[in-house]
Amino acid sequence: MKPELLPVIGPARFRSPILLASGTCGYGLEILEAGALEGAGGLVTKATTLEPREGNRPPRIAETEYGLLNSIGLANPGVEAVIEKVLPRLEGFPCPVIVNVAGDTAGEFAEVVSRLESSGVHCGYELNVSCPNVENGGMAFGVLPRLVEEITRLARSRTARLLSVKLTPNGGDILEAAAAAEAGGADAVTVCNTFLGMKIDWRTGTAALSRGTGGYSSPALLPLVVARVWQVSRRVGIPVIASGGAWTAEAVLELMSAGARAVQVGTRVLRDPFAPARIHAKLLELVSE
Amino acid sequence: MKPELLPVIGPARFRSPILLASGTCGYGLEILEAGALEGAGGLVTKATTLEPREGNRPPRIAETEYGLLNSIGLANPGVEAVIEKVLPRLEGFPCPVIVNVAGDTAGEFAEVVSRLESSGVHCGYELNVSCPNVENGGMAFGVLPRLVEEITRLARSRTARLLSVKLTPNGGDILEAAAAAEAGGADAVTVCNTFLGMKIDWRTGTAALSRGTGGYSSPALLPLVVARVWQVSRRVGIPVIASGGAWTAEAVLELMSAGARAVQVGTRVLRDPFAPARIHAKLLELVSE
Amino acid sequence: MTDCDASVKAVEQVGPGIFRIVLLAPGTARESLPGQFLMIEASPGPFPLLRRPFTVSSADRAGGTLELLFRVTGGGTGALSRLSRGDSVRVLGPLGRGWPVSDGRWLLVGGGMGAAGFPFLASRLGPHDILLGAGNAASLAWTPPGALLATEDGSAGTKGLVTCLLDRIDPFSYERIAVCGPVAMMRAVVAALPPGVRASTLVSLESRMACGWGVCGGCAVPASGGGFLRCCADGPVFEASELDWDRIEEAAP
Amino acid sequence: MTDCDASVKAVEQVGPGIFRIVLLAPGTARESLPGQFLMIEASPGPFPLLRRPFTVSSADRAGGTLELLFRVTGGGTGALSRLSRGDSVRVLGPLGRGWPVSDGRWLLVGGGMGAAGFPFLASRLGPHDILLGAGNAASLAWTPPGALLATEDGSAGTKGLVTCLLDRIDPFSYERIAVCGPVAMMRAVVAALPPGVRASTLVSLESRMACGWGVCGGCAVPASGGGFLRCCADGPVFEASELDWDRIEEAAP
Ligand SMILES: Cc1cc2nc3c(=O)[nH]c(=O)nc-3n(C[C@H](O)[C@H](O)[C@H](O)COP(=O)(O)OP(=O)(O)OC[C@H]3O[C@@H](n4cnc5c(N)ncnc54)[C@H](O)[C@@H]3O)c2cc1C
Ligand SMILES: Cc1cc2nc3c(=O)[nH]c(=O)nc-3n(C[C@H](O)[C@H](O)[C@H](O)COP(=O)(O)OP(=O)(O)OC[C@H]3O[C@@H](n4cnc5c(N)ncnc54)[C@H](O)[C@@H]3O)c2cc1C
Ligand SMILES: Cc1cc2nc3c(=O)[nH]c(=O)nc-3n(C[C@H](O)[C@H](O)[C@H](O)COP(=O)(O)O)c2cc1C
Ligand SMILES: Cc1cc2nc3c(=O)[nH]c(=O)nc-3n(C[C@H](O)[C@H](O)[C@H](O)COP(=O)(O)O)c2cc1C
Ligand code: FES
Ligand code: FES
Repeated sequence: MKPELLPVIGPARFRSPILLASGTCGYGLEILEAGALEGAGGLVTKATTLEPREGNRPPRIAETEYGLLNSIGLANPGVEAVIEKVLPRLEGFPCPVIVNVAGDTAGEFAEVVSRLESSGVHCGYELNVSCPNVENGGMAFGVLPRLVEEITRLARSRTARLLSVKLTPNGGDILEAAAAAEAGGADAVTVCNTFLGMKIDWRTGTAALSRGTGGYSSPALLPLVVARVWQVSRRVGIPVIASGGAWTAEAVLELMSAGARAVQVGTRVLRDPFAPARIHAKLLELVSE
Repeated sequence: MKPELLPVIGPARFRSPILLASGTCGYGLEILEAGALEGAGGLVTKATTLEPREGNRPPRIAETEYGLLNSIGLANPGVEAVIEKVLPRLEGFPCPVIVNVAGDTAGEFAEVVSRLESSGVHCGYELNVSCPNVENGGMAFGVLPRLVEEITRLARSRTARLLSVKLTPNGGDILEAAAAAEAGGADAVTVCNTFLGMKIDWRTGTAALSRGTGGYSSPALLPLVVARVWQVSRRVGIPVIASGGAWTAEAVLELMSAGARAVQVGTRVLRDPFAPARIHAKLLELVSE
Repeated sequence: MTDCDASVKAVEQVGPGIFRIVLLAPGTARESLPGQFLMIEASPGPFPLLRRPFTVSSADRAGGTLELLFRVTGGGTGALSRLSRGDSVRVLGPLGRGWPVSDGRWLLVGGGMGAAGFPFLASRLGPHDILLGAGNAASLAWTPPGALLATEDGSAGTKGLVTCLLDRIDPFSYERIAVCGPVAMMRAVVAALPPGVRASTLVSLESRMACGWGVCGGCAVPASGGGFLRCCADGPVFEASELDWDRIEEAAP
Repeated sequence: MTDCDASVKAVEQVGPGIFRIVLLAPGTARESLPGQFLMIEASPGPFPLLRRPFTVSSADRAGGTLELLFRVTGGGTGALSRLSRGDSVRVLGPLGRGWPVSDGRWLLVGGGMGAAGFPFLASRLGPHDILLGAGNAASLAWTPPGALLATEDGSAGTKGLVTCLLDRIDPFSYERIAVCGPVAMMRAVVAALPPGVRASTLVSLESRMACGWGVCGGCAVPASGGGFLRCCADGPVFEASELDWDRIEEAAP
């Protein structure tokens, strides 16, 4: 396999197939300041909602023996603050920026997209219909193809920029959801968000996270994501962006050979902000062998 | 938490909360011969179908960095051979035996149960509506609550023995499926079967398993199963049997504190047939601390 | 923020389950300020998945070394305690907002491992007094001359909690009061201080951290005005008044 | 089938990437028969998840030791090659159906690491001849006196594949012909033998194994009558005629 190293997805072109996953690189400011954007083809921001959100009560993260549970709960300053205070600071950002968008209703997704159109800084949107860590919306949307299509269609009507829909592996039929996103006019689907998980202290019976369950990520989940990317990319005609379990250059290549046009790296970057450069260098080495 | 160490599920009583999972202990003959049943509260046989099945083409297993993919495909000698040749050899088995049952139609499940009633050796049935490795039936059933209920109801009408329905984590709503099993008259639900997974060699683009995808198991999946056991046990009134990710006594206790009445150990037993005794001893030590 | 391969110069046990590790990391040593912390990779393999946060206990700019004091509480700290001279570990840092070092008189109040960062802070301060508490004498990982001590079992200094030492100082005589230790201890100290003094009180918090560099929102601590602050990037040193003490819970698992 | 903690007596490199390991495991050594195999835990941690299968290369009942010959091809064999004297590994076995040792004359045909089990088999046989093939001289892990050799590069014995040595023996002079090596090699050997001889030909197969003790169905190999046999429990030694050679593929990943 000769993977495409400068992927084009919808109207967007990326510097490499490695994208920084939503929620694991904030809005890019810290990683820019650290000079850690080498190797990153693009960046997906933290979820942005219409109103500011505080996020969930702590504890929001819990480490397990082989992975990480998070329950951040879409904490973000709200779309207006993002437009006024954040995006202007990303002017001239070294790689394309995709804004991850969440909402409680289809209308809210569209409204956030609509308002963000006033900024010229970002290249597109990732609709997060799959957050496992909120009461309303979130992954409840992602499991209903009809709703996925509606959310996508409404958002599509507001923008010509890259539009990807981030799907959930936690219920429903991810193939139907992907087809619905395609029908709604998405340029791509992101496969997938974190897996619903939980940690309990058996001695006390208490959950490690404040909300009980959270989103689980781990390099050990790679085979689950490979399977879903493979199935979805055979089902829909639009490109698939993989997200989940990509810890190494080999994992990125495996996800690409499963059908992904680009691969997001999330949890790995939390541990090692300079990982994108290392993974990218290794990837170039492997494909030129 | 003080876990119940001699669990009763429906009409069956187990010697310990640790059950050997279907497909990872055959029909119990090898493990009996090895004298490795100490600590095991009960045993679930390999899936049994109406007709003999060859199973899938090799390769049927593929190891990944952090787990195991399998695609056995319900290979079994068929219900008649099980009744005539296998079950008689299990007479006086040191722990209760549950027969795992699979089929292509609701009627087939019931027919297998019906025929097995002629044997007095086993204590009950686990309806496998969740196998990720077959074309028809399998997990396609498990995602449709209406079908889960029908399969359960039909099987229920043929037996008064323990009836558990083994659910899939790979699509649909596992809570709805559990509720459907309860409505159909199940004594318990087993949460859950393996997760759909895949391994691809990126250099050649070929899948490691003959059918492409398979069922993935790994101790790293424990948090996913804890979450599902926790949710399901809050949704239904019947006991939950956990299956997945139980590698250690601590994992068994975590699954019990999430709500499981008993916990199956699968992949761990493949690697270490004497694991049940070790896990059970450690479990007793931990709970008596 | 830099990420470097630090070479282990020494690991030694200094108390019950308490270790001191010395790392050669010249760039990080040069940049570090008192109260800042490092994210250390406990093992080169993928598990444990996250790095572990540790306060800089002292930094020798000239020698290029950093010292950490830590207690073994699980797998990550256990792995660090088993390192030996010549091994290398990845170190991300320095991270966070440290103590706002100033010339006036400071009071340092430490409980248990909470005192781990005080040697560094004290070395950069002018006049200061120190109150330290721990379970017993052996668990006082740092006992500088002149410090007032309290132990729960009375094996060193006054028998009791560190709060009982507050009677022995004049809280109004300090420009800043720096408190670090378990949440319950910090809450008790803050509550015991007269309202006028609370304004100048600083605390250093711990919270479960995934990234340590401000991007994940995992380390949220409740702010007094409602909402949350990030322990890693807005802290770990906070004005006591920035925090909502009723909603702060122990971060340790 | 027993599971024991075997103590490593020696690990030595005997060829390019080829190692010999000696394990002290008296019970297992006593029970093992030629052609049987062991499932070895490559690492005490959970990963790699599965044990690794290895043919018993020789068993010393009196000394209680077992020998394995293996080539490093990945993480599991790599970990084994890094063990040293005094380490311990878990060993499950002996497993499977071995060679039906008998008194008549045998021919042993081995390719590459396929010869790993032949020292043990040869030690229990009466009269026998041996044909061995490998890529080059160094990769012939076992070269007993009298064996006919073939190497692809000609660095030892005849230049070519092991099949070219078949001309030099009389296939009708053996009670049994035992073949072990890569599937392509075994297929070629079986095909090259006259039909009458095939009936007495045995092969030892490799297949990916999860359990190794007959319960998972993971190691299925195609049977000549249709359907599958379990490599671990019905084999790994099979009559060549039991297998459907057209459907057998290389087990190695
Ligand atoms: C800013 C900061 C500075 C710290 N400085 C020191 C120090 O100088 N000396 C010292 O001994 N300890 C310090 N700690 C606590 C130290 O990080 C934990 O003891 C360590 O992470 C435990 O890891 P473990 O694998 O041994 O324990 P485990 O209990 O196995 O860890 C499980 C998970 O919980 C997290 N965790 C456990 N305890 C804590 C804790 N107290 N705070 C935050 N996360 C925790 C771990 O990071 C890990 O993700 C500091 C914590 C923070 C946030
Ligand atoms: C019955 C039997 C006897 C064997 N005897 C020997 C022997 O004496 N000497 C020797 O060098 N090798 C022998 N092998 C092959 C040996 O088991 C593999 O080389 C080893 O499992 C590779 O593990 P790894 O982690 O190094 O490689 P990896 O490639 O990382 O292994 C990945 C997965 O594939 C499996 N696998 C890889 N290669 C093989 C293979 N050839 N056969 C079966 N599974 C494989 C592994 O077990 C593992 O599950 C035997 C195999 C079988 C089935
Ligand atoms: C701490 C954390 C926060 C996350 N926040 C978001 C988010 O706001 N929006 C979103 O779509 N995904 C979010 N995710 C999911 C990641 O973008 C990514 O899809 C997931 O972690 C799987 O990739 P990984 O295995 O590389 O981490 C978050 C993940 C983590 C670990
Ligand atoms: C090799 C293999 C074969 C399996 N076969 C079956 C089966 O026939 N029927 C079934 O219901 N589950 C089957 N399973 C699933 C297990 O019973 C169990 O639910 C799963 O492996 C999760 O548990 P674990 O993590 O402890 O392995 C199989 C699993 C493995 C690994
Ligand atoms: S730990 Fe990630 S923001 Fe603080
Ligand atoms: S490897 Fe499990 S049956 Fe052969």
